[in-house]
Amino acid sequence: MHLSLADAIENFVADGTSLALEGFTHLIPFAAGHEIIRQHRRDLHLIRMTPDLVYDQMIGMGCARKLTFSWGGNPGVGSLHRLRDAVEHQWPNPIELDEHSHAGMATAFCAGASRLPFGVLRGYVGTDLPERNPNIRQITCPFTGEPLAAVPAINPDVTILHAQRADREGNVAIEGIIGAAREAALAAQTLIVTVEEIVDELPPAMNAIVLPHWIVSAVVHCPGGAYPSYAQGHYTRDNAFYQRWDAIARERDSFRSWMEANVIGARDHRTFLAGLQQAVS
Amino acid sequence: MHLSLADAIENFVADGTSLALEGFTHLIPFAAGHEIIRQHRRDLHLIRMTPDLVYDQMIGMGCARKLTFSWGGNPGVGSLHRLRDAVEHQWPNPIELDEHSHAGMATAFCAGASRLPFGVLRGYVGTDLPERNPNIRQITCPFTGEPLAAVPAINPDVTILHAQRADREGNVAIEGIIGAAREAALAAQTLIVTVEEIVDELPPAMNAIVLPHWIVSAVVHCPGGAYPSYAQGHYTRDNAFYQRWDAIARERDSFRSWMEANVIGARDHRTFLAGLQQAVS
Amino acid sequence: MSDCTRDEWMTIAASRLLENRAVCFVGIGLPSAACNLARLTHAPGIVLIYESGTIGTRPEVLPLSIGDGELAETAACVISLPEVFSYYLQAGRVDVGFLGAAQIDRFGNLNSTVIGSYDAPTTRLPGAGGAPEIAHHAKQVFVMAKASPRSFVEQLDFRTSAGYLDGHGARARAGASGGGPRAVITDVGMLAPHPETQELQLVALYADASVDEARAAIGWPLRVADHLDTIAAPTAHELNTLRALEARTREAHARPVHIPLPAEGLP
Amino acid sequence: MSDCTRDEWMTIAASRLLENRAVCFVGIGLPSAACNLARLTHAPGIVLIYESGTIGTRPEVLPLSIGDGELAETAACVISLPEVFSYYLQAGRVDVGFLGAAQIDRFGNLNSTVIGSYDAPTTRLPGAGGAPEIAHHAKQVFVMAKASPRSFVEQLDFRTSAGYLDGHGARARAGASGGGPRAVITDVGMLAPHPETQELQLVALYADASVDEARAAIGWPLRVADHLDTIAAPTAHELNTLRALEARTREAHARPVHIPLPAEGLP
Repeated sequence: MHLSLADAIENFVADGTSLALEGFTHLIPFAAGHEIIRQHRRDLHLIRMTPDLVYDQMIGMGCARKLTFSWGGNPGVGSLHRLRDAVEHQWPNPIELDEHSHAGMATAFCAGASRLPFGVLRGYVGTDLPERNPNIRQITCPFTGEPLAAVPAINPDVTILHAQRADREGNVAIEGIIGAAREAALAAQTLIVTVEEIVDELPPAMNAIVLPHWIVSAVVHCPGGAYPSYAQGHYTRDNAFYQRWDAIARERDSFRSWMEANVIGARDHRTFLAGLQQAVS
Repeated sequence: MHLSLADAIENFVADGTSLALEGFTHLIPFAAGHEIIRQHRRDLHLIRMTPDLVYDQMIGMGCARKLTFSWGGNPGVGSLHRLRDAVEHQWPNPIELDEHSHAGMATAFCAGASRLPFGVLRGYVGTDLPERNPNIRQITCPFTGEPLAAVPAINPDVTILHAQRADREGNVAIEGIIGAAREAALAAQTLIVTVEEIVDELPPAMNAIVLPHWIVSAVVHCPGGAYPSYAQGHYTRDNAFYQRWDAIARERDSFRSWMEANVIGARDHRTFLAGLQQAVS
Repeated sequence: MSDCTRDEWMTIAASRLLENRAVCFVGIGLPSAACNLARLTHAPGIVLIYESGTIGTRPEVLPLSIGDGELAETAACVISLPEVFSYYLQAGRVDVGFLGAAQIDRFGNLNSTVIGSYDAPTTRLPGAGGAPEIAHHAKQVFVMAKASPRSFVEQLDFRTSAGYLDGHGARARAGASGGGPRAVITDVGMLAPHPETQELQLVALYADASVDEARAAIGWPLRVADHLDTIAAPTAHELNTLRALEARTREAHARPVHIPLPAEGLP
Repeated sequence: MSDCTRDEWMTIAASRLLENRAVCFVGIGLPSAACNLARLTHAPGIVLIYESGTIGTRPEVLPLSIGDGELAETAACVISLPEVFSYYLQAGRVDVGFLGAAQIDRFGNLNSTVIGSYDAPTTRLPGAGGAPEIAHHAKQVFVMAKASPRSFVEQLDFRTSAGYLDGHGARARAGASGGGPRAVITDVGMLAPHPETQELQLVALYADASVDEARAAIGWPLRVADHLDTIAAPTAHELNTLRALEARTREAHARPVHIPLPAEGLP
């Protein structure tokens, strides 16, 4: 159950895996993404509502064959240049897109968590997306005859989350903005969670968000594992880093050399963070 | 927004209303049910997964025309004798049944909260319920061709909940077993919440269950309003009362005279509780 | 331990079927006692889910209802009922479901809806509750019921939840995902499906019971398995643990409950 | 207050459209500034929802992203994204949705997906996000965008979300439940749909702008409403409140962030 990050990726993430790193702005599992890059995984089917910097890095480093997503930008800043380069110029390789709206993708994750083959929404009216994505279809209400949109369930081979806490049994507690993380977790075949802290006892939970230990395949103690995203109660989002990323990722050369120096060149996440801290001071 | 219980029922619950009093074992709004009996409402379409004693009392007192439900017993004790008498002998009046499984009814509440016309589940396989309820139909997955069950959304005219706390703005906080209360609340046209306490500020909420004030039509300060059900953190379930109810409700006469003496004869919920306490001591 | 009751022996026999770390969807009554006994004896890692949304509960005393506060207070987490049914049960995350019923037929189909006709029943029962989907999705189902010809019947008055339907693979052909009733624990012995016909047959007897006693209690011509087991007598540890649990429960339920009378001046 | 920028004036003009107690689904950037300005001036009871699931937030400073911690800490509650989209937006509980886009056409349809063809775009934009369903379900939609012939176009390269489709009631016939774009706030003035054709026309100008300036910035032959309003200049209170909010925001975002380096010995 409790593994090192390197072992968790080694054991559970193979080339070709369909893989969701979830967390909506908050608790994005950057450390896990970096370890996947270090371990040189290829042909991944990446799934994430908002690809964010972590998928920009993985796509730019050639890990991805396909992307299921609903909004691919640098939040509050602008483009994801590596995603754009892959779509516009097939660099470093072509990438297949399975493109949704947030509502459609949330519905697909819910269907996945419920192990239903599809989900239903009032959505995609008057948009061109269904023309471009055969995964968006129509269904008729058997009671009212009304047409509605249907999307197929998303069931990743592996979902990776970052969370604040796990206990020694592997129960995982998440606090703050959750996005579709619960549904992505419960929809997956295998669930890996990196956490800020391993504690003897989780805080009293009543209706808090807890993933019970028996749905978790691996827990990885990985403090700082969501940086430059954030972990509510532990550290804040490094908005300045998100802004700096725009310049780093704009050109292939600057991107590659930053990744080589900071991610590939660091043996683990602690070294990655130490390197950034040194650069700042 | 803040009303007395008598005014809330007077203003929002008319004869013929479709009405859900939700709360799964926990936080059952007994005080509201009693006030509806006192105000002599008729022809209600009662909706509740587990009718419990509160609907046994309302049905026995002739308030109901129809019942949508999924399990109609006295939990851990046995039958609801008044419900049985209505179904088996049409006393005090015939009652129409719209009968589901828990999974089906939960799905219908979710569809209602989402304002979808229907919900989908893998359910009702090999059971006789669909033969008896035209509200259970089949739908075909537009991706896999697989047949699944469909149920129409439940959207009550009025939902009534009991909760631990509301603030002065009308935000409502619920802690503990929640059942389908959130979905029943969000599916309704009008939402009334009786609460144990009105507070200046709700406890810190992050991911707790909070119904924002702008979806709440009325808040009623009604301490003890869930008794003999319970309010986590305030008082426990009176299991002995549930056991005693079996004898009280078994015969029409003993039922009527208990209701006359304790519910009709009490001008409000406080008087009802005071009467019970006097009887005990 | 020959002084135990059949109810106790039944509960203990059922508890032994539960493996450590099994995820169990628990019903009130005998199943709740059996599951908690397993947790307090050989299966400390068992995960108990009550349909009220309490996941991983460890109650000190047995709950009277499926949603007693005790269940919420001792749970790893409390989730909504739609989540329990969609994200846990329907998602195939439940290893063992427990069911009871007013009637059961030879293929383990259950009736908890009506005796008599649906429209004019002689006895209206509580109804389906979680049963149809527990029967459908749990990897295996255990049924606990006292045997009598009135409850173990040739023909159900209403089929509330599916066992093996008409047997011979009918259940799988109907698309049910779980494995169906693997054991029916009664007070005369244990029944289990025949590997091919899926008809329930007698597979084990309490040490002090006989095949004739079992046959008299079952409303269809009961077949006996080629190999008939004996259900071992309760150990002292099992029986003491169960009795202590039930004593704690009786004491807790007898404790007078405070009527939450508001202070004067409040509504 | 003639020393204000057009960005400020735009934000203030948009904030004035928001009624007290309106439930707003807020996007990042200008809409977030406009909504929070409204909350801090004439609409203290406004309810702000960000799609990250933060309901009823009251941030001290403007968030950079849609999910900054500030939003969660000041929210009435934080719910999951599926709940936001199903139980709130799709359920018709949102009064006002704000949208921006790379391209808008004369019927208020929006493109935020690609410039060029979908399969071989010259510019790949971020995509739909919440826009299609905000455009569909919000009772009314406000669009904020700087006007230029490159963004206010005759023909969208891709239709990401529906305005009035081809106008003349096409939107309602397609089954969209919300009311569509009621106002487009630009830096040259405000556009609104013609009551019958639903074509966007110029309805108001900033005091220092002209119809010619507006026409030059719009890529289709812009019609002017029969009655052309003037957008009142910012009051001192509006401008001071907005500038103080933005100053607080700049200061907060400039504050160096602590890199969460674990202690030696931790992983």
